[in-house]
Amino acid sequence: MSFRFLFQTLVHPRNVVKDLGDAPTPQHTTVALHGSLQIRHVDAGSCNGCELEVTSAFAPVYDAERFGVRLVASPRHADALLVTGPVTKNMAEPLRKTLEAMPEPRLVISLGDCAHDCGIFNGAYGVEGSVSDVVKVDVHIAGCPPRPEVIVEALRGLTGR
Amino acid sequence: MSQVLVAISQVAAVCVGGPLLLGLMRKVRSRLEGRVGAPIYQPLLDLRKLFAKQRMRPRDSSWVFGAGPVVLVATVVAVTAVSPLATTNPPLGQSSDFFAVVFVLLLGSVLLALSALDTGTAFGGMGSSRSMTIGALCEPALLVAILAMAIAARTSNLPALVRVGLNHPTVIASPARILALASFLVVILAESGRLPIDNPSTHLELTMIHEAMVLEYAGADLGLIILGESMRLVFLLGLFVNLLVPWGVADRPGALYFAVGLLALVAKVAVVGVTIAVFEVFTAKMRLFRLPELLAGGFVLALLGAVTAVVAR
Amino acid sequence: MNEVYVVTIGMAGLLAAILGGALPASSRVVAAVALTWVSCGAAMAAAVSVLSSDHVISLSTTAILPLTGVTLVLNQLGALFVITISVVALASTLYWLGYASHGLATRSASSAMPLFVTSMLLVPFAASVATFLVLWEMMALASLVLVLTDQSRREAARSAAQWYAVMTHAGAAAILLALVLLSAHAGGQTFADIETHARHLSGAVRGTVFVLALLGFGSKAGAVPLHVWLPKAHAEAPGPASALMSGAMVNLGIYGIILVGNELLGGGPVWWWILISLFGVVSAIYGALYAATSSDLKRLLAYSTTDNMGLVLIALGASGLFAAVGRPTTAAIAMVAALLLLVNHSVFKGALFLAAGAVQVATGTRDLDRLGGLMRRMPVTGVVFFIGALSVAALPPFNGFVGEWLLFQGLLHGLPTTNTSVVISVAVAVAALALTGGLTVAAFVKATGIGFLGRGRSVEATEAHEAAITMRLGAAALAALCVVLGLIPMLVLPAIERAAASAGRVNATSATRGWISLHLPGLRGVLAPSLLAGGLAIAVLVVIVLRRSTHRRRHAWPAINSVEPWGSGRKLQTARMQYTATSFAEPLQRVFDDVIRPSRDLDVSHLVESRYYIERIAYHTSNDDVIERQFYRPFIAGVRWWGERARWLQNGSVHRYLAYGFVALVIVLVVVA
Amino acid sequence: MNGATYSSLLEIAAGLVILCAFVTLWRRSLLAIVRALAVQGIALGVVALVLGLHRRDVVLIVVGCLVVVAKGFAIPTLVRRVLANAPMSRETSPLVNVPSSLVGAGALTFLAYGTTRPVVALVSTSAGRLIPLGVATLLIGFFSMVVRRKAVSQIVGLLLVDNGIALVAFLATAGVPLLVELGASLDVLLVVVVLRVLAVQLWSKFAVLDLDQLQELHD
Repeated sequence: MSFRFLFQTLVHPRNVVKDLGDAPTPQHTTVALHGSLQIRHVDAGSCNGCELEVTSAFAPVYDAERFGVRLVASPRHADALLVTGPVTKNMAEPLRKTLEAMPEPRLVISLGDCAHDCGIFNGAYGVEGSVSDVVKVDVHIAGCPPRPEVIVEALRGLTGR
Repeated sequence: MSQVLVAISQVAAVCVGGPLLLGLMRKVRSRLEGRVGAPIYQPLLDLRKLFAKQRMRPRDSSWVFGAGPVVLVATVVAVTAVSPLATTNPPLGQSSDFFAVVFVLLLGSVLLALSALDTGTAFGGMGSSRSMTIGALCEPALLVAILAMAIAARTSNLPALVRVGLNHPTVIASPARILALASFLVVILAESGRLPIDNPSTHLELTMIHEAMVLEYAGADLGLIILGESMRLVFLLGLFVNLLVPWGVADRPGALYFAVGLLALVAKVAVVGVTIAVFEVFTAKMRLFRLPELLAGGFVLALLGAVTAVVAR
Repeated sequence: MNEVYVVTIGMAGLLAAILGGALPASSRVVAAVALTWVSCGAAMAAAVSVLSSDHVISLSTTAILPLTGVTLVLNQLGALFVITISVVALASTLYWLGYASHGLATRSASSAMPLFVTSMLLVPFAASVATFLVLWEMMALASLVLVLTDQSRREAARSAAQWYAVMTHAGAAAILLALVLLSAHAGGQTFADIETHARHLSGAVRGTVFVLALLGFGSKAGAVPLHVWLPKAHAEAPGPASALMSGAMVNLGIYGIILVGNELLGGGPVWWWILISLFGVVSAIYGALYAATSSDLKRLLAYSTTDNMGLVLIALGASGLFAAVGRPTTAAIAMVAALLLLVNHSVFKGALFLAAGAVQVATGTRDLDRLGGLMRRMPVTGVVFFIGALSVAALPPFNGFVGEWLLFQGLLHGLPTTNTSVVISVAVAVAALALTGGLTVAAFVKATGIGFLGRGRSVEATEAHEAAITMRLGAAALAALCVVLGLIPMLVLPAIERAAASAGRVNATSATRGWISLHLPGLRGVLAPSLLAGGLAIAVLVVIVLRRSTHRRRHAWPAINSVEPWGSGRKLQTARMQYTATSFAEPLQRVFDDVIRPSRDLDVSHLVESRYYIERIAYHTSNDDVIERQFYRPFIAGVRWWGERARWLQNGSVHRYLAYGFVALVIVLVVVA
Repeated sequence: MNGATYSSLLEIAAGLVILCAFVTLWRRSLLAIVRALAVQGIALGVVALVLGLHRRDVVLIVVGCLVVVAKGFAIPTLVRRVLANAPMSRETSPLVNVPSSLVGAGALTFLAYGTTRPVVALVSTSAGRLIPLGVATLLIGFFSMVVRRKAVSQIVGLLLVDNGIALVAFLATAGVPLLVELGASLDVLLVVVVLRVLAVQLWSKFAVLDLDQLQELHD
């Protein structure tokens, strides 16, 4: 590793999708987030397709962190609960508990088509229902799985940046 | 009156500078990872939001849980007010003693460790146990490092320690001071939970040290903890740079000198912060049970410093 | 006036002991406590009058002890110890009023307690070898009775008492030997005689006396490796008795060392002080290490006593070293630091042991792994323990900090000397001090956090009730003193300086100066504990107001929400999932594995059908005292083996006994001839 | 070069020598240990150079340059060659664990300080006060030979001893005669070469470089 490389990366980040457009108009105005959004992610029974895209949204190319969004380790630290997948029977209670563990004001974001209507898992024996059957959903991000741009777009709608 | 202003502006600078340093270090890290990264002022936005949120406490906790964050911030504020950060003539400078400062900061850490135990969760206890273990092993290095510097300067008074460096640059270049400061830096990294001792951005509870202690805090309490920790980092780094390169610090009264001192402090701390951040990108976290090696190394560095301080006299 | 003080102390104490033994159960404790208070009051009055003036109280009579008589003199050093002891005794006996109903209202206990207090109060008065030894022995026996109080309920108490009895008598024998040797060579048994003659004795005699006294008194003070009795006896003694033992009796061990080393022998060569420092270093580290890894609340406190006495010994040794190499200023500071550490230790350790006693009464256990959540169940006791813990961890603004700061200053300013052995031993002392500090903090975070915070780990802990009002008052008084002495150490510093001056033959009366901030004249070092605390208090207030102001009234949610702790969403979360004291100490224990050498047993039993399935895992770990295990136990085993061998000598035959007598007579005759 | 600069340069260089000795105990990676050794060699040379410049002693300056070349570059390169053959270049399990050996080394430093006091009193120059650091380096070298298992660590220990002796020699006298120093360095060089040959032999025969395992040859 040369110092030239170090300097270059410090000044000009590469690989980044630079232009994601202007900040969209805030979708959710009830909560004053002031450009900062901490997310607790719960996988309620997803096929992991959505997880890949979420990871991608926070990875170097899309870098959601530059808009003030961060994934955190505890629901206590979170403003929003990001739920993926249909809610399986075993995850319904932990999902409720996670929401209860979050301080007000709090949001629930469901991500992916499964979270909305259970997708292909609809009616499967281990599935309790969609996310909105278990907790009240504020924002939904559609797609199977949603593209990282869409995820970033939706999160920017929340932070307002 | 001017002394009160000095205290207030030092506290204000550290109060704003702490989150900004955190943002700066995160920015450097993101850039080196090939990301744009959040703006440097992002931690300030986070704090503003956190302070507007609801606080939460575990059902079986006692008053200690609520006291932890408050005491943590208060201890840093108290020592910041009286320490030679921007000027060598802070309020109560006479009684701004290095040992006292360290023990006051320790009070904050202890309260935080106690409040982590007060949550009644496994993670809180784990974080508390680990951080106390590290703290117990840091303490010898820290105290002996202070002693090494104090022997050379014939006092443990902080402003005097900084002033000695200004007036006699050879003191700074002496092995005693250099070794002691190296040991001090190891302790700073360990106490503020940076790599390679602790990973501040981990999500895996079992690898956590400091983060595990604050898992239970929400809202304003969490804000206070983040603020307090970052202020402590800035305070300790500020002390470190003033002991290493005191130039720029205001050595005589006057608002202009003070302003220059403040600017110099900001610049110096920023440089050290960026260096640490760059270092962190290229370092992996150490195993918990390899830490004694690192801290014993720090202790021995400090001890060597003390020996050379005595030898050189 | 002198007689009045002394007679009041003695008579009130004696009467208290008699009434405690004679009165019916309903009134004996109250009578004993009241009279003990009279005794303490008189002692304090005497001590204050000595400390506030320059003359000493002296009294001698031949009426009590046959042949030798009784000589009592109270100088400034003794007065400091008397005050400290009476403060602890006042609080402990007040506490006893409430504690008595928990098995401490027996005739023997009610009689032994006043006797114990009175003899401790009188030991610093003793000014002749005979008087000293008699009072010393009285103190030991009375405390032994108190340790034995619980023996019917607990086997451990009996074993602790055995250890205590043996060790304290071995110690007493060493002291006896030292003092008798001294008086024989000095040609007089009053301390005044000894003092005038002792400096002309040969170095060998002085050295022998010093080492014997150091061993004897060191064992009382719990210096490693003579400490083995201390964690047993202090842990097994009932609450107020262990507070008195740890808060007051160990002080007298240090008093003895100062008495012989500094007063009677008038100081000595460098190696004496290096020896003391060495004792101190080993005790401090060893005690702190075991305190940090122990999971028995009172055993932890007892080890911490060993640790603190180690610090005092380090300070004493440093003072002697500095005096020996001609640095009177730092010598004085180190001496003041030693006495300040001692006084502070009495106060906070008294408070801690009283709180621990209350916990034991409320829950029936001292095992930290079964406690938890007591801060909510026993708020006063919890706060007392909290304050005591922060004090012993030397955190400002509590009293432990000032003593450690003074000691650091003394070492720092004394370190650069040309005498190599001094430099090395002081540097080692500093390293030990630093290591001890960190370990002590860990130990007391564990004790407070596991014992009082979080959730109760057993039914007893979750259903504990706050202690009786007198118990709370007694403990809280000492805790309050911790805060006061932490904020304004100048309240006691003048007295300590006078005592140090009388003890160390150093000009300590101006070692520190100042009212709000503590100056060290001649050296650059200032500490302003009250300003520090004031600043801290202001900062706390500001932060609290800020935190409160963040909640807007328009918010639809409450400012603070009390919820179930976050357990990663798992359904079942019990108090047993919390960290225990053992798990808390595990990392430290692993780091110091080579020193502590804990024994671990892992027993895995597999299912009969398949080795891949485990039926039961049993894990057992214990960290009993390594010195006891490695040195004392083999020694005892050896003695026992010889004992077995010697049994054939004694088979009950009268003829054989007569034969022994005859053989002995013949041998004597041969030798004489 | 004025007095203050001289003595602080000297202090730093001597401090670096002992610091490197500690680093050899601290690090496990043999490569890092050898790197520390190289730095130590350079620091030792700098000590000689500073002394030489201060006393305007040409011989000492020459010696300093030679030391830098030999101990800073030549010997470490040779040792590194030994390492190139060994895939597991880490001191995995020293006989005494790392924290304890660090503390032990600290104690040895104190011991060195204590025992050299009379010598220091005899020399009474500002250079003479640093003699304990040289003795400490020597002791640490011995210590590391005792507690370390790998053959390379043993070489390193030997070199530490040699550096310690050289440091003491530089500081205590007006400088060792050139010949003596060269002779000593050559000795060490020879040892290194022999050990290297031995190590290569060992490696090709048994595929281990762990001295403890040589005991098995005994049977």
